[in-house]
Amino acid sequence: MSDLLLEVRNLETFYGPIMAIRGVSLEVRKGRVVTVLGANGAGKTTLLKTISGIMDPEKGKIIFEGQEIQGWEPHRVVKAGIVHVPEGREVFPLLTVEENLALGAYTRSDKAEIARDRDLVFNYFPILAERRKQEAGTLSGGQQQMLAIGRGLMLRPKIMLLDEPSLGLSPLLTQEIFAILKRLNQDEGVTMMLVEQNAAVALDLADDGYVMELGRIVMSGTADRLAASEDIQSFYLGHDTEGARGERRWKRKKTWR
Amino acid sequence: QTQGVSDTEVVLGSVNDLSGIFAAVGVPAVNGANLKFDQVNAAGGIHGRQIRFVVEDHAYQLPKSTQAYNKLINRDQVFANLLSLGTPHNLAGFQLMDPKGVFNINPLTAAREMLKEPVDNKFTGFSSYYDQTTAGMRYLAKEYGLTKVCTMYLPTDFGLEISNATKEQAESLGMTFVSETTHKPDEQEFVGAVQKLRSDGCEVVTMALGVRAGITVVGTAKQLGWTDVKFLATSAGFLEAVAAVPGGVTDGLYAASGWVDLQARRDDPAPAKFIAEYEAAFGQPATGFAMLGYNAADTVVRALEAAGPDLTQDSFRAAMEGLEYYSDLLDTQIKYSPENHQGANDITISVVENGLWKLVGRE
Amino acid sequence: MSLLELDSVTLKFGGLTAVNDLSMSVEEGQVFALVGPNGAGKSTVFNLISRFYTPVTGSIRFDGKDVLKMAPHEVPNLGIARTFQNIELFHQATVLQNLLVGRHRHRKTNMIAQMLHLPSVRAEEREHRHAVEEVIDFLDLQPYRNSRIAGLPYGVRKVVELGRALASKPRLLLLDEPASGLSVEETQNMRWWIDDIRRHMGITVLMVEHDMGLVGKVCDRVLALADGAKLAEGTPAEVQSHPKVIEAYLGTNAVSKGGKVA
Amino acid sequence: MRFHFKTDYDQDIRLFEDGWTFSLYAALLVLALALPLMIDPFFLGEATNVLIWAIAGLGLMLLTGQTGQVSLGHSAFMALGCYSCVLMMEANVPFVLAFLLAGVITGVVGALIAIPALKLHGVYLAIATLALAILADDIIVLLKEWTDGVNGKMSPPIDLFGYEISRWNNPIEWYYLTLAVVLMVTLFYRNLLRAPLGRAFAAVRDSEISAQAMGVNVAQTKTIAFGISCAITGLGGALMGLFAGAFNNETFNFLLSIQLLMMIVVGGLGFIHGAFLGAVVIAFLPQVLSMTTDLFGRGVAIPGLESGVFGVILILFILFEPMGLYGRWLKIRTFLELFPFARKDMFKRQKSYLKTERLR
Amino acid sequence: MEVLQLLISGLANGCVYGLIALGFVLIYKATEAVNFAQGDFMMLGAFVTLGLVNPEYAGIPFWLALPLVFLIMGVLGYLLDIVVLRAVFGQSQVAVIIVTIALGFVIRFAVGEIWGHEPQSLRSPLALGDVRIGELVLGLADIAVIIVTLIMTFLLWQFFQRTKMGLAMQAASQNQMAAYYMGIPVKRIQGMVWALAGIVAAVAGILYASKGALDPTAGFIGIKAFAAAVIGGFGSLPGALLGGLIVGVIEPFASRYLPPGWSQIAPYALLIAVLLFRPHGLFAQVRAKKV
Ligand SMILES: Nc1ncnc2c1ncn2[C@@H]1O[C@H](COP(=O)(O)OP(=O)(O)OP(=O)(O)O)[C@@H](O)[C@H]1O
Ligand SMILES: Nc1ncnc2c1ncn2[C@@H]1O[C@H](COP(=O)(O)OP(=O)(O)OP(=O)(O)O)[C@@H](O)[C@H]1O
Ligand SMILES: [Mg+2]
Ligand SMILES: [Mg+2]
Repeated sequence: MSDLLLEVRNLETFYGPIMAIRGVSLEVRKGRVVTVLGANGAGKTTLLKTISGIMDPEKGKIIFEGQEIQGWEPHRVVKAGIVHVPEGREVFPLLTVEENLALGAYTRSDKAEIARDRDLVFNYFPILAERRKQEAGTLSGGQQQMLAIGRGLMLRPKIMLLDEPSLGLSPLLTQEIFAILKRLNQDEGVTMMLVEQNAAVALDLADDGYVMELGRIVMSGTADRLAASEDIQSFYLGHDTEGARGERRWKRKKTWR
Repeated sequence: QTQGVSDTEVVLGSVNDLSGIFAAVGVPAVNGANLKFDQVNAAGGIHGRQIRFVVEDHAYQLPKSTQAYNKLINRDQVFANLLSLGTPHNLAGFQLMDPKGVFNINPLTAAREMLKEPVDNKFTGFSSYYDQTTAGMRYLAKEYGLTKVCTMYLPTDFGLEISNATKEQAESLGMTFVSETTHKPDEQEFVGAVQKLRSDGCEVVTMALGVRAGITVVGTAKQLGWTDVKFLATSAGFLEAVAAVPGGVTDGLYAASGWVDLQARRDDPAPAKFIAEYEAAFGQPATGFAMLGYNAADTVVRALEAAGPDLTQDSFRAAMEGLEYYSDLLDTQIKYSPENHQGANDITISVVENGLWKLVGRE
Repeated sequence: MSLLELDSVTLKFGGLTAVNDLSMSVEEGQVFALVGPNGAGKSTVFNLISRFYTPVTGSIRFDGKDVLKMAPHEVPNLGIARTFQNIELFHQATVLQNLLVGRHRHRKTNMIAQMLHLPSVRAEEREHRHAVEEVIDFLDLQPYRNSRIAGLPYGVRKVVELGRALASKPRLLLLDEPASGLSVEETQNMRWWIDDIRRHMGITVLMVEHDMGLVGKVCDRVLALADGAKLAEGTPAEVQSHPKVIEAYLGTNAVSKGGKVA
Repeated sequence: MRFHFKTDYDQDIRLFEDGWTFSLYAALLVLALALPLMIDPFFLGEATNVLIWAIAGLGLMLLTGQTGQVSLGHSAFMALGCYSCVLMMEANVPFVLAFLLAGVITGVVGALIAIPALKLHGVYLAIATLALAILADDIIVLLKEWTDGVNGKMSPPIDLFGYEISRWNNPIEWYYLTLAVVLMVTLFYRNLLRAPLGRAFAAVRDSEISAQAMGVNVAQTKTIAFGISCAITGLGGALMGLFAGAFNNETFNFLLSIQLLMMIVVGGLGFIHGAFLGAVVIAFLPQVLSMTTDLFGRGVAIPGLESGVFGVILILFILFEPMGLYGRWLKIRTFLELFPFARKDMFKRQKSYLKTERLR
Repeated sequence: MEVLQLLISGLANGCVYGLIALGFVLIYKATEAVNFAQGDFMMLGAFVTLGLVNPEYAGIPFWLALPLVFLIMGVLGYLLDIVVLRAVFGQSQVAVIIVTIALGFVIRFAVGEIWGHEPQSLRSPLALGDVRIGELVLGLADIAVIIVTLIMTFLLWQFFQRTKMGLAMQAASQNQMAAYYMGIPVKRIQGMVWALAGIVAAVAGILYASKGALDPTAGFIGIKAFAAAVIGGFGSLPGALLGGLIVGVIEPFASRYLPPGWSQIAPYALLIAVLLFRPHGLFAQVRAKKV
């Protein structure tokens, strides 16, 4: 497969003695959007952090454009074209909005292009333009999330790893964000790996999907297939909240365990 | 069995500052002593005994020094300590040494308490800071008829000795005490202090400062054009490096001390020999304190020899108290007696001229 | 008398009016939601109640007492506990220790007794522990009891924060986006928890939440905020169908984790 | 490997987790009690010195390890404890009373100083307290009526209920006296940690904002922490001065504060054990170094060698294990407990990252 | 006139503090670490210069030696980062504090070994000669200190304010992880800033040594420079300069007008007073956290 952009093979990552990723393998093809679903503590964040070099894997390979990148310093990974929009915003709190965005373009040097991209971000999120001189640490939670996403866009990546981009965003903005992601994917061909608790929107946007549980991949397939699965419907889409589970408080057993 | 003495060995100790603010004093002194002991040991020792010289570093900190004394006296079982540095440090050490009768010889402090009771086991090498300062003031008063005296000092035991001498002796010398300033070891700016002393009309300024600070003070006074004043240092500031500051910055600085400067006599035979030996052994130029260290070791060696093969505390004391000789290295007469445990009583007055200390008076 | 009353409260950051002449009241036993676009001033309202900020004008009363007269650390003593939007736990401590800090306002012994570990201290410790274990059971936190916060996933931390607030047995619970970062399943749990907190524990809840599915299910009353001012107030259904709210906040195609909303 | 099946809340509240731990510490105590029988007076003096350092270190540990405030001014409080204790003893206050009062006085003064210092964080607090330590030196000189300034004081012999204890005549009694103080302080420390106040300390360390939101009076908690910390350190200072035999303004130089901080970090920040392990290193290392140089024959005394080597060793300690000796020990213990299931690189540090501390 | 003389001398004095403080702030601004060895760095820089310039050692002409000194100190700073500080990357700041304090010990020892413990004088062209304006006197070195400090502060300030690298350094200090996410080579940048701090220390050392004698304990003035940096608001470059000037000016005035015993207290008393009213210094870099 020539259009394979990112491949993870048998990855294992530890926090000291705790094994958080237990042999994960997955593939992301060029131009596709892949979503990773999973409950709390399944290891989604750890997986993304390992790919972007923030954490060191103990075993396994990460292959990006034919190159093995596991264990690289994170800045090299970024240079190679992988950008990670982290969970929990992680903006530079004492720098202004503008400076935060400027840092997004740290690896680039084409001034005109950078300015164009910054205007694009301001166009997506007008509130950021309004607050361009405000220290990022004093923005509201949602505003910081917009800044984190905007900053990621400024890097002009080949692939974006998005960890819960809709976290703390209003319903309106969530829709807008996903519309933007869709546009980026379709018009600019940016590949994406998306971790999202809002599975409905995520599956709507994604082409392929993986489901993680306790550090392992337990299910994979095209987004449509996953969306049709009964387990996914009841655990990630909540379709049976009103129906099957209804006012029942106990949970149905997951069949993939 | 005498502590620290065996048939083949006699153990001597020193609690010194090898890394603290007085390392510039302690290090050469220890080196000098080592030089002498090495020579003696190489020549077969004294009465068949090799000298083992154990040096502990207290970095000028009191708790460390008690720790060091504890080690030397209770573990290494030294016979005597020599060249131990620092007044309070020595005083604390007396508590351990006195009960055991361990000797304290030529401590590197010119404080008068070094001969406090019980005086049996204590010997000092040269005049106290107090006497040096007094002598220096007397010289300047007599020579130039100066009367207004001031002092600059660090608030340490050393500083206090000198400032007390200045204050207490001024009147008896026909002078008046006018003003004082105090300083910290890390101070580097003295314009304010110099201005103050100048406006108070000081004619003689006694100094009890760190070496670096002393140089800066004299330089600052020159820079500000204050020339009608004499600065007076003691043996603590009586260093070649002070005289050798380029540009004649320290020209005209006086120092009262217990010996005659080494470099100024570097062509005389005894100093020349010492300078050569020291540089060969340590690769560094010999200094006045190296000479003091060597001399102290020499004193001890002479006493050990005189005490004879049967070395006990009593025989050693008797030997020390009978010691009398002229030290051509120091250019001073050294004489101990049962009544006098201070070896050299000479006080020399020197002044910096052309980068060297020149001897101008002697008491 | 309402449990919590804000009366024409205004707060400015430099030139920016974060809360603009806002009045609202929360009745005892209600679950009250504050919604609104990002940057509307919702968290700021919470921070005002916690006394981290002092309003330029207006008054805040809790159970008739003037909150503005209190220092920040005295507010919990009134019976107000809160969680934070971005999670502010004691990250070097374990879950158990975090929850025990929640009991701080119920301490009875003094420093000397604690140093000597008098029997009264031990009795008190048992009592705290008992209360905390109840919370742990309620929130299913048993597996994490002795884990350090630093090693917990985001979702669990959210629950621990709720637990810490609950451990203090408050009368009013302020929840800043309790369901953000939670999966559908966990959001459902959150719904039941909030229900129980209100029904069985008798605690009034004021929460900020963007998941309109959750808001619709657990809240009695919703206030929509925009630019620091009140946009609409009423039942969830009323607010959700308010045209201005749809325009500024919900959008036309609102989705919640549990599926489509409108 | 031991498993803990807990059936009672008291199991978490008790001093010792289980019988095994209890017997371990009991054995340690017996060893400590029997120590004078086993070693000569010189080493016993060194052991006493270690314990004194440990007391002072426990004081700073409470502040830095538990509450997260870095103080470089604790030498000033050691001085205060020492001078006040000795002055009271000279005024014929019985030793036990003078000693305890010295702790109380230091604690109260510490708490008073803490009130303005509370607004400071991190570097600012460290430097302000460092200034305090430097000032203490000058203040002792200025108060020479009481302190005898630079000449310093000789420590009076300790009169314990009519029984005289002097450092050189009865080192064994001195050792037991110090051991008793150590046990008392350690017990108080442990008790605090398992009580609401100890948790409040940790809360203030980790997040002032949410501590406040839980009803912790941050200012008061910090004041108390500072006060208790100073009191303990003051006791350590009193013992250090009495033990040294003589002390003056330079005894409690600011370098002492720095050594104290190094000690608790090398030992393991935040652990009681850390204070003891650190004390062993700080008090013994110089001795070990000077003994090793003695071993290699006298040779030429290398000036400053000791502090130079000391610096290198400290650096190696930190590089080898930033969590301190106790942190390392915990890992070794876990490894042994899990044996043979432990993985070799189980304790390989996962990459870690810092965030700014400029946000409060 | 006297007052004016005190003021001007104090300013020159303060600039030395300012220069060392600049080194502190530089490292803090880019890594949030506090380098307790900066004073000893300065002392080392001065001795390296002395070793190259003085006739009893290498005897290289002063102006030729300068670039060499900067190179040596820069490389030393960089090596230090690679060998020592990277091993504690991401660890608590206290670890860095201890490491740098210990490093100070080592530097003092090494310098004492190489150049001895006695005070020496640098043969610097700046050391000789005074400038007189009316009754006012200033050493050449004083003037050089003032000019160089102003230029350095301005350049560094501009560097952090205007350049991409400066911005990246600030970012790296605020959130190392996020800086990596932006593709900033955080560790390499920290190495560069340590190298830069080495060079700044060398400049400070040369100027310090031109003003007077030098010995291995000279690094202790780092403590006063620390006070200066804190007064200015640790982390602010203009603040470091201002703090240095304040401490520098207060000293001569205190020793001129305060009674003996009290004058030396002045800088530290001033520090405590400033912190009482502005807990985070004059140009505070600390913010309340928004929750
Ligand atoms: N710093 C850490 N130390 C130890 N264990 C950790 C650490 N961080 C995470 N873990 C463990 O790793 C596992 C995976 O965590 P991760 O944060 O990747 O989950 P997640 O899928 O992103 O969850 P969430 O949806 O809540 O964000 C969890 O079980 C957690 O306990
Ligand atoms: N300390 C501050 N300084 C300046 N502006 C601030 C500060 N705190 C908040 N703001 C501004 O006040 C406004 C309200 O912020 P707030 O955090 O209350 O929003 P919010 O409603 O909670 O939004 P979100 O849903 O995104 O969390 C925002 O525009 C924010 O940028
Ligand atoms: Mg996650
Ligand atoms: Mg908010």
